[in-house]
Amino acid sequence: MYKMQLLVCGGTGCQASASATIVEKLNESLKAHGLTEDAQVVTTGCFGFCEKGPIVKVIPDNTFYTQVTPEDAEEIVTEHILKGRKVNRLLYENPETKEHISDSKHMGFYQKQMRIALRNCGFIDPENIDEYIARDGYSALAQVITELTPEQAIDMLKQSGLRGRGGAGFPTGLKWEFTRKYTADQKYVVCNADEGDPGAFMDRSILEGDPNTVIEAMAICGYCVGATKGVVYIRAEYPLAIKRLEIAIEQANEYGLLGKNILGTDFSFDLELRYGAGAFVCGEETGLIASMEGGRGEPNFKPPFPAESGYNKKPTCVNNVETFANVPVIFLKGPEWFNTIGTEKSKGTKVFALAGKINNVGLIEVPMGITLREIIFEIGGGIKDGKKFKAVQTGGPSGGCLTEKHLDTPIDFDSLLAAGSMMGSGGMIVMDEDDCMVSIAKFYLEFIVEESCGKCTPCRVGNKRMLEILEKICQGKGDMDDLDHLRNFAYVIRDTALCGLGQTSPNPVLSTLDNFYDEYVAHVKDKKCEAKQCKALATYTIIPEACTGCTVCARNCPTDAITGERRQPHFINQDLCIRCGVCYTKCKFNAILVQ
Amino acid sequence: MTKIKSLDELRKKKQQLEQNLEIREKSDHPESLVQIKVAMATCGIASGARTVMNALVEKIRNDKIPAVVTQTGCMGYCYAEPTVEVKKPGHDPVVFSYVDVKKAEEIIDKYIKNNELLDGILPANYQTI
Amino acid sequence: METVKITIDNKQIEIPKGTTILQAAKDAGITIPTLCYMNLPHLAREHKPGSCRVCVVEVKGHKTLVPSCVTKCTDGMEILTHSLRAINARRTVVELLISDHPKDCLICPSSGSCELQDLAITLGIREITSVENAAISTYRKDASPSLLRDMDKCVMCRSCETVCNEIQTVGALSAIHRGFMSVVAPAFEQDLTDSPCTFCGQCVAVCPTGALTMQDHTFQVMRALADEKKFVVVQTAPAVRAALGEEFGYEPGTLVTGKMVAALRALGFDKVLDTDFAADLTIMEEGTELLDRLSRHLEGDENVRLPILTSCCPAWVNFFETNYPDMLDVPSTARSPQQMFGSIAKTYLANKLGVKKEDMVVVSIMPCLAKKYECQRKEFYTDGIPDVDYALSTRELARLIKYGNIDFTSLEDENFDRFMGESTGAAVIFGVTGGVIEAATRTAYELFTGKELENVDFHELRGLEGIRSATIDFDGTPIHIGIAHTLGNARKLLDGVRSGMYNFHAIEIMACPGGCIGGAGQPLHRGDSSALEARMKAIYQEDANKVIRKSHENPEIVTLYEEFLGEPMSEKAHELLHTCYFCHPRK
Amino acid sequence: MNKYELKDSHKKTIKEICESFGNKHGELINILHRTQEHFGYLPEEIQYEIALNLDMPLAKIYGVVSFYSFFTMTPKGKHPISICMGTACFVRGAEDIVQALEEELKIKVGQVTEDGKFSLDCLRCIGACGLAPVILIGEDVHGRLTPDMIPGILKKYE
Repeated sequence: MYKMQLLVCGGTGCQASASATIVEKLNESLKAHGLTEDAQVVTTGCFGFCEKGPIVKVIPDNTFYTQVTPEDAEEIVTEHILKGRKVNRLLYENPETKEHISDSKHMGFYQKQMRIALRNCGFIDPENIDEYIARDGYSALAQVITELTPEQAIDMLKQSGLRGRGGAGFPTGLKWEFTRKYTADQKYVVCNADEGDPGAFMDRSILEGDPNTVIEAMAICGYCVGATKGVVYIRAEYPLAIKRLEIAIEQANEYGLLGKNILGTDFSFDLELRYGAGAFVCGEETGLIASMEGGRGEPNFKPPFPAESGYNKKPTCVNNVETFANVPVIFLKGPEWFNTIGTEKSKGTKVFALAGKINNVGLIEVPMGITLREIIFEIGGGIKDGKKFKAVQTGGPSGGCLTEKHLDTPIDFDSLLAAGSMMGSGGMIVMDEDDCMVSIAKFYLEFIVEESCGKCTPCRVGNKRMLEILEKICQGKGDMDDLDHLRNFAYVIRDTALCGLGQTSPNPVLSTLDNFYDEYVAHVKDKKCEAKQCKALATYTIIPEACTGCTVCARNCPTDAITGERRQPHFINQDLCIRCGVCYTKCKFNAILVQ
Repeated sequence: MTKIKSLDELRKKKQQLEQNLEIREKSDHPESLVQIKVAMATCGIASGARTVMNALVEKIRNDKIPAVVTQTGCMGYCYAEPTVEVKKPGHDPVVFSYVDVKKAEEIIDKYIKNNELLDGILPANYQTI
Repeated sequence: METVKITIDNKQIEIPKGTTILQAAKDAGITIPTLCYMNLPHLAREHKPGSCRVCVVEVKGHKTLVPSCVTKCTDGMEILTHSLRAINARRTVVELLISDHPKDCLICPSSGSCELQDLAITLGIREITSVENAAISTYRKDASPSLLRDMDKCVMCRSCETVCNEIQTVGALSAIHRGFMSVVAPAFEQDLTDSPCTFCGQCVAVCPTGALTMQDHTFQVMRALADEKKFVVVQTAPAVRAALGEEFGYEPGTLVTGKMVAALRALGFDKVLDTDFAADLTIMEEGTELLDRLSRHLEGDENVRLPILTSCCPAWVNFFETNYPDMLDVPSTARSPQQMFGSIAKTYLANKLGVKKEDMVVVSIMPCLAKKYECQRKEFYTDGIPDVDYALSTRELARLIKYGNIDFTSLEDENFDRFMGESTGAAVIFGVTGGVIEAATRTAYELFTGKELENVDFHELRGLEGIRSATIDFDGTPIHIGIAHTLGNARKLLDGVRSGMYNFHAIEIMACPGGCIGGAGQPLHRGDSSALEARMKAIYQEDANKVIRKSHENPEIVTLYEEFLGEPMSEKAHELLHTCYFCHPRK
Repeated sequence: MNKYELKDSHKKTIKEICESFGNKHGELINILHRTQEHFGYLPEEIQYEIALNLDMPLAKIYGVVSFYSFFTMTPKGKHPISICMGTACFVRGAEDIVQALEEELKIKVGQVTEDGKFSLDCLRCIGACGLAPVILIGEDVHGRLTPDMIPGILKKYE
């Protein structure tokens, strides 16, 4: 019986910062001090607060250590475990009051959060099904298959108001009902874990931190829709999530929570894994199914929807990881409970991957209806380095950039859509005054062009043409007609692309055109990039007072645009300058001015 | 691992397994629990605080007391070690001195369960955070 | 039948449930332009990836436009096919396609028969919105003996991929790469020659643009004609005469044999002869081989392999060399009529006419693109000289006639030259699926039974069904015959034979839908199956019109054996009229 | 005759991999994953061998290989470097890191150094956004990078 436990974050972010070594060192130290009977080290899933990782949490006094290094392990053991003294320097420091905060509950990052999908992440050992069972794991499945008919269960889900967390927010209960409606000798439940938005990692964290909840939910789904087979389609780039999922499936099989006649009922359910291979478009359900069948992951026209004809042309119910993670709780606590959380049309919580120019980068789960301001300034701790907030991009390549004026909009599926963005899978990238919105739009288009499957004309060619126009604008060669062309292409792509990803692909351009039109005009008319991101639009000049005449810039200039006598202020010939920025990086005296 | 064959078996399994997670569950909402702190600095350990703590943890589990046992640094009552601080929800903390295994059990039976005070209470002279 | 009511361009119509918007519009007399959509009713295959987005229309209540080729009408649907929104989208989509397309229409082989060009005209596109030096996706060019691939012109309709994989099951082509660079190509963008391509050319027949075209040999033929030292002989395949007229505005199924001969003569060919003659010769050899194997089989010879497979179709020969290397001894060793013609022309005929073999040029007019490849196979060279020099397609002949400023429609009918211009009805039907085996049956029956065949029309062997079988009574001996057209059906049949599911004595296989009448060198019918049916009818009509309808009764054939070859399957015949097959498995 | 020649032992490995997935066409992507794991990359001759085993067109296999960015037909360096190009990394300066790596290694993204030590690729978010910008060298994650840190990091792998 352990009196204390040390929870060490084993998410990808923290593992990258040697959390495995920390576990090792903690164990060594406990052993050295004869404390192995008293304290236990547990590797858990992601705590979410990736900015301050690696995280070590000491239980039962709830001490939250941040940015722990392997060298700190000994001190944590000798001071905290042995002597009961908290290691102050490892505690989180409130950026404003500079106070050390020991309990994560009192940290701004966690205060506004509400964890449903992430309820077990950072709390249990994801490689041990027992810990999941101890937290009421598989009780929902047991209850559903022994006490409810599939119809009753689907009704409960419908009442809860749960909507798909993968992008468009389709009501999950309805989706299950559709799949149930079709009769077939075989049906499938598919978990979409091909998280592809750049800057989104919530599904990965759930699978790494609480794989059993997804397994349980898939089995519930299987019972409800009449499927006996489930497939998790997961990115091959997520080795840790794959490993933990494999362990969880094996353990669930051993306990008979998967497999034949689960808990002595007639219900049987098997689960297998399929690996993605690096194609964003496989996040679209028909593309995902094409890929599962071993082919090119090209989306197909709907209808027929997967609910009617999906994997192997059989009725297939596809939900994403986060959606599934909500399901067991809904059955445990009841749809009414779930209904009380969130807004009128968007119930429950949403996980966001908060990243970009923000102080507290990490994974957060908040009730629907929270405002962007609360997320960015309270949970996120505001903009990094005291800079000015400029925009926040939600929904990844399918979403848009929102501005200051949207900060107080309560976030839910519909309000984000109305604001010209979308929930998407939950990436949330914060940008500051140094970010050029034209470049951001270009960044997303580059991604789309790279990831377009090439099946339909508008996405294949249209996005390429839009990207070329944006490149031209960033080169300072754009004209006002280009802005009209951009808009027309964007509207036509939205109107005619084959799949959901294609139809939403112009959103980053459209939303920046809407919200940052002046910035586009500045690029086109004044040939200026306020954020100084577009190198071709910058002018480099030498500040005569600061120049020492060391000649380093002149020697490194690739076009011999810089002239000047030794020990005399130099001069840049703007006609020859190609704006490569070499002089700026080479100058040791800050004498190059970029405008 | 053996198969779980029914809902009942799952429930039983859960009860068995719960204990291991108990301290984590409790630490999640400590304000509603009795908080017992054992002073575990060098002097405390030297005078047997570790045995006392073990006894407390054991008894709390056996008697299913909604309490959490944590260790803390030196409370400053070095003369009276081992010392144990008990804070019941809604009460001021009380510090017991010269706690041994027997006294530890009494603290639980008398103070925590029945609100009876025991000998050897030290005046609480500071506020803990 | 369940119906739904819809409103399309303000017209209310009632249509069967499950009808697509495109079909409903067609029924209502509204044309919606399409590009990637391809209907092949004769193959019961509708290719509709719904990917080009040219056919998008506005449907009330829909967030986006919908592709009319794949969207089914639902009750109460209100559709606007030509709203400003739909027209703008359609124009923009076509503009985008053209922006990623070479602009060399003036000299493109598909100019005038290009669907993208037609769309640009229909939609009145005058300008392409794109930046200066906008990228055009470019790919490795490939020139095989039969086909040219210039995938810069690919619009990703992927009809060729469907035909190559699903209809023909050849599997030479697949969509590769992704996004802007995606294209249809063989593995690793290798040459078709290194791929399992059979050169059937059906991909060319369905390509809407100039991405997949045929090798053009018209210029070489014109040069040969202009060379006074050359003696240029031309042979025309049976299926050509039933389709050539379409290139000059005749209805499909119009027989233009006489005009064709006249045109060829006007073009300056020294002898205008008939591949049909060689078809009769083929029956003599192949029929004898069939009888030989059959009799040995009936006598209980274990070593004889049956069924015997026809070998006239060069794409089919390629197909089994690639896919059935274990069955190379099954097909007949008889060469195809084109090659039999070539070898007889450059030996017997050259000798007879007193023309030096080196000076003789044999040109064939074929409904086929694989024939271009066939005549370049090394086995069909004698002393470094090809037996057949150039194989032109029906379409190329039509162009040649146009280049020569010959008014085809006003030509008087003329007859083939002799020798090698006489043919029978049995030879004519080589042009349709089932024809070769019917022709062989007519001769084999008489040779086998020694009785005269009264009724030469074997209707049980005719038709357009993909796989057919029939049992012919050879005077008490039942002969089981299998027929397949398209290589996909050939594969099914062959797999069935290999697994022992089928038990045939003889099998005829043609690679193209409908047989040679549907060859890739024929006038393009763009999925209009009525054209195929009409051509088929014409072929059987020509057969019925012939006085002699059995190959062995062709007087020229009789003479050829008497004067030159001796017996069918004689040593001489073997040298000139038979071949062997090579194993080259490819994936 | 055949332009694709493979060692018998390699042929056997591929055969075993294909068989372990029941030679099913639907398992192609899993088969390619396993094969690439084993050989490091998927050159023409390996794809050909898979085509033979599965009895499916080589063009289709190449169509799949060329569709997914995870599959590669060229061998990677001894230390494959992947630069995360997720949005979080992008806004925190991933482009400068790419430039620094390209300059330092004298290769472009998608290439391998002459001595075969390093190869350079971009990939989508690896989910270590808290450490942005991030690169992966082999299995090691290096985060919170600035361009001037690159030479020092590379030195560790020399």
